[in-house]
Amino acid sequence: MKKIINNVEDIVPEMISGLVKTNSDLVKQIEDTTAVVRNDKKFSENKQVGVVSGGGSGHEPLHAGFVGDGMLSAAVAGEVFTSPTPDQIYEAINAVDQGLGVLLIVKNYSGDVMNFDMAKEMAEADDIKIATIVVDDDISVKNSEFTQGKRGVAGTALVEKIVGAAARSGMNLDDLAKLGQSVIDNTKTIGIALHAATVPAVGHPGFELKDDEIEYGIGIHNERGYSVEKIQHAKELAHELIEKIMKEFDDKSGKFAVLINGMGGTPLMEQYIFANNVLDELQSDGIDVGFSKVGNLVTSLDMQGISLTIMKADDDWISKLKEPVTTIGW
Amino acid sequence: MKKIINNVEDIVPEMISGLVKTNSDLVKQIEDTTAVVRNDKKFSENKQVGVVSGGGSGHEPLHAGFVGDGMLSAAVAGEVFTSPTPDQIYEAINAVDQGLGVLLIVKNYSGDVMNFDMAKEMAEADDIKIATIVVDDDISVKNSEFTQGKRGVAGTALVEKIVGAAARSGMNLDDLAKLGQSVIDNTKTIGIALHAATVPAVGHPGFELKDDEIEYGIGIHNERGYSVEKIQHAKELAHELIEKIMKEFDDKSGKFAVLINGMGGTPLMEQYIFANNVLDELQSDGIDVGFSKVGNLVTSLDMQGISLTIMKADDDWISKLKEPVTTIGW
Amino acid sequence: MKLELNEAQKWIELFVEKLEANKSELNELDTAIGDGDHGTNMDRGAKAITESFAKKAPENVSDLYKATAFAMIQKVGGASGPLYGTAFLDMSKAVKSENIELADLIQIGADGIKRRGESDIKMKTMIDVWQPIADAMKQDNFDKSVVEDALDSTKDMVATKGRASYLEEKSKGHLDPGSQSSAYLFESLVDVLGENS
Amino acid sequence: MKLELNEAQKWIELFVEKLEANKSELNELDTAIGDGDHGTNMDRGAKAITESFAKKAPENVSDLYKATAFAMIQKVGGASGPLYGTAFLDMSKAVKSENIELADLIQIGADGIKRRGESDIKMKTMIDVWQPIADAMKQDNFDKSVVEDALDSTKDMVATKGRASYLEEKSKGHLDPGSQSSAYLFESLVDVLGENS
Ligand SMILES: Nc1ncnc2c1ncn2[C@@H]1O[C@H](COP(=O)(O)OP(=O)(O)O)[C@@H](O)[C@H]1O
Ligand SMILES: Nc1ncnc2c1ncn2[C@@H]1O[C@H](COP(=O)(O)OP(=O)(O)O)[C@@H](O)[C@H]1O
Ligand SMILES: [Mg+2]
Ligand SMILES: [Mg+2]
Ligand SMILES: [Mg+2]
Ligand SMILES: [Mg+2]
Repeated sequence: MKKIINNVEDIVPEMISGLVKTNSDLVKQIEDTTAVVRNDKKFSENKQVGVVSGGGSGHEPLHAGFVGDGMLSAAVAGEVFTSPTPDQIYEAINAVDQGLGVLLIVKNYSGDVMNFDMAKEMAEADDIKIATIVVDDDISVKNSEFTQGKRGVAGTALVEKIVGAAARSGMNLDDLAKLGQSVIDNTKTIGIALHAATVPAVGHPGFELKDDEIEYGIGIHNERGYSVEKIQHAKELAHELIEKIMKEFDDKSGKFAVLINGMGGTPLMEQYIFANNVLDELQSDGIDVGFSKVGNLVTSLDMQGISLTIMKADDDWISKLKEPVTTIGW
Repeated sequence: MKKIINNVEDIVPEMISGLVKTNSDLVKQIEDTTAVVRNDKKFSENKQVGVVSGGGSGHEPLHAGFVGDGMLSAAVAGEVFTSPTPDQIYEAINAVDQGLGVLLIVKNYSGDVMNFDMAKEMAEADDIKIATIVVDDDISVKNSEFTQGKRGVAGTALVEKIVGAAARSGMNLDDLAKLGQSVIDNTKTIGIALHAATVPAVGHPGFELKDDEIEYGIGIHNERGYSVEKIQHAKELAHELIEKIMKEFDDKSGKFAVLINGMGGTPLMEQYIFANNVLDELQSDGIDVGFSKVGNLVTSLDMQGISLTIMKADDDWISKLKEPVTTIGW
Repeated sequence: MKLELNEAQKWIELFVEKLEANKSELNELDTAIGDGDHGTNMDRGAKAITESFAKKAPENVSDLYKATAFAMIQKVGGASGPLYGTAFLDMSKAVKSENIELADLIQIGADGIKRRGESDIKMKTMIDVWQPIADAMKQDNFDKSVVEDALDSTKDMVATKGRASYLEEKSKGHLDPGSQSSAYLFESLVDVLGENS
Repeated sequence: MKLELNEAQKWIELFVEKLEANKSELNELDTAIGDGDHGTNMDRGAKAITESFAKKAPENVSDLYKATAFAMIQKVGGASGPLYGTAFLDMSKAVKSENIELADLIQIGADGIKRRGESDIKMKTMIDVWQPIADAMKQDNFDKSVVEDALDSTKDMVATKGRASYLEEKSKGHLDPGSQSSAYLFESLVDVLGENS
């Protein structure tokens, strides 16, 4: 393993420290935590429902890179691929509550769900109103009562953008949670990997793929996918993912939003080529794409790969996705 | 080689097409070229000196990702690691000239210098006023009359930002060229690689490094550096690069700007850890950092590595670096 | 059967030792069917327990379990932090009643995990170690072979909770990492009880 | 000595063939001391030449060189595009004068490269093939061994122009890729002249 790091145990605090030092006009660190909170002037001037997210590290710019006016109020970073602890989440909730309550955006992993739940119990004991939405956009995993359910992956960035815009515009906590849930229900993602991520504490890639193989349906923590196949042209990859995702939507009329997300080790060049194929195919299928975005938003350390997210969105959501926002990573 | 592409020959047009489709509010493609030009409303409303850059592809978001109000007016994309041709550059010049002349920002490679020069001759034949600045910030290469001179690398992004801001504010062509040259003279970069880039048409990495080795002083086209060493902690890497760069500045008083740049395959996590070490060391050396930025700005395909750019900057340059700008990649 | 303070402390300290010694082993198990961090997570918890005991020696068994729970909750994160944390927090509360048997205490811990994780036996989680051991203790036939069997039983299960559940059928053939760390916990308990018998 | 239109066209067509056949060879040479694209660049130029000739057959030698130059300038990019382009553009202009000798024409091409590249012999560039060949032609002893020797001479040079110059001393021991493509150009010329003699 070759990585630009110091001691493995110091990765997260050093990363957060670097992020805060280079963006002190936007965010500040909450003392004794690896959580960051908005530091812009508008934050204290305009009261709104707080929006807090977080999770294991290794997915940067998610979540700390999405803190700012119009998106998240605070973000809590756990260890690499490990949910943050309840006390840190509790501190973040306290730092952003302005009396109107706090919405927690949680990705659907047992660790995150349990830790955010414990933090919620702690905050409620302080009479802070809390609502939670759980993002589970990864359709490569079956949703059944007998499993953990679907995972939360790249669609999380879109959820945070829409909910963040609504919170800025003054929406109350209950409506915000309803909006968030509705966005989640309409957001579907599948990812592929060319090369697995190397967790620093483990020191080698989470799984091995041959020189001509890719894996379909991987998660953002090296979770294996649904099949390993020979790599194909970007055009065929786009076709495979679009087909799988569009099957999930009964109603293909109206507007859609599209996110082409790099996994951390894949250059923009490949992401744009893939985006070109995706948008061409959607157009020829008569799908109306009202918003599209390309970039490394929800990564998996140094994983090489890409994910495609498609959201059925109304005009209001599209305009919320397009609203200008001042964050590090959107 | 595993890449998300179609035919190798179609990489650049498909990439530009994907970039334009997903950012049509910002940029449009110049017909029959792989050059993009501003497409925002302000472009036609506010007259200014045109600022055109370009070069080989594989360094995204440079240059097309920096087209927008306050930065570049147009960008020309050549084949991977290959200067664009004069006719494409000439088209870009034509698309942005508003009668006040056009500044060309060229990275110092023989190909780029020659092709931009031929384009300049073509445009001058049309009575368009042209000035050229050549970026050569890579101090890992000796500057001597007997070589090609230093290379243009990550500092190019800072040059484009400052010059772009000045052009927006109405500076004339001659002053803009002088400003640009002065910025270049005060900008120094060194890069390191953990893993070389794979040029798609070649199919394997440009050079091999052992599992515990890094190379100091590499360029952004797999140009070899000045030494291969065992990888060290981020803190020591930061120290080595800072020492080499700060030696180049006689006057260490006043403000400095810092860019920590990822090479394409290195995740943000590592970039922030490195940034943390860089800013700590500069602070303890008493260097006043007025602006800092972290991210993949000037990449080298899938290269794993990082570069450090330090610029001696006055207050005006710092504020130009901080000016908000609407581009894909800044 | 009940544990005195020094026995209970010995138990947790042995657990801490085993976690530290087997950090990479746990990471490897978690790499196969999870995300590769269970060893790192538990090691962080182990160090936090040691630190907590050093800072303030627990004054009674309830205190000791509470300190263990807090170390887990505040330093581990992931799934295992709240799960072990809830188990020990519930045990800390229950042990305040003078008369509770060790077997019942372990059952209370297991119930805490089930509540927090919304899970039960046969889901290929640490419950598949906690529950059989609580059962065996109630029958008074608790020894290392019980721990081993419980752990081994997770190998052929298909996971339906936790990260391994994403693998569905493919989760078969691997030990559950959380069950392995729980096995260390209960092997440590056998060691403490063995010394006494 | 002068080339008729059909001879000159044969020359460029042979060059095109060699470029296409040796694309990866040129890329490999450029990977060692450059950026790995010289074969791809020249192949793009080769295809553009073929296309241009197919679209509109050159009517005279000047036309042919001009079409070659434009294909190179418009499709190659990099360093080699403007260099070959300038050489052939200058040759296209010079050949309009009835009396120019082939040797002088090649010298004009070499001078164009020097002007555009601000370079000269012994800098480990394609000039180290063009100049010795112009010299040999003037002496009337031009054959394949001259081409081979010129190309080989670049191996031990230290580059002072082009990308290879960044390697300084380490550029030694490798053939210059642009010299290899120029060698294909002049081998093709020997083939055309040989057929005639
Ligand atoms: N819902 C649950 N109920 C009970 N145990 C669970 C549950 N989810 C996970 N576990 C246990 O936690 C272990 C994984 O812990 P760890 O790797 O530290 O957390 P994470 O999965 O967040 O990375 C699993 O091996 C399993 O034993
Ligand atoms: N200044 C120069 N003068 C003459 N020839 C040069 C000069 N710079 C480069 N070359 C030639 O160009 C060749 C490289 O061409 P190519 O790889 O296509 O372009 P690039 O270096 O832009 O990738 C070199 O091998 C050398 O022969
Ligand atoms: Mg984890
Ligand atoms: Mg090149
Ligand atoms: Mg785990
Ligand atoms: Mg080259």
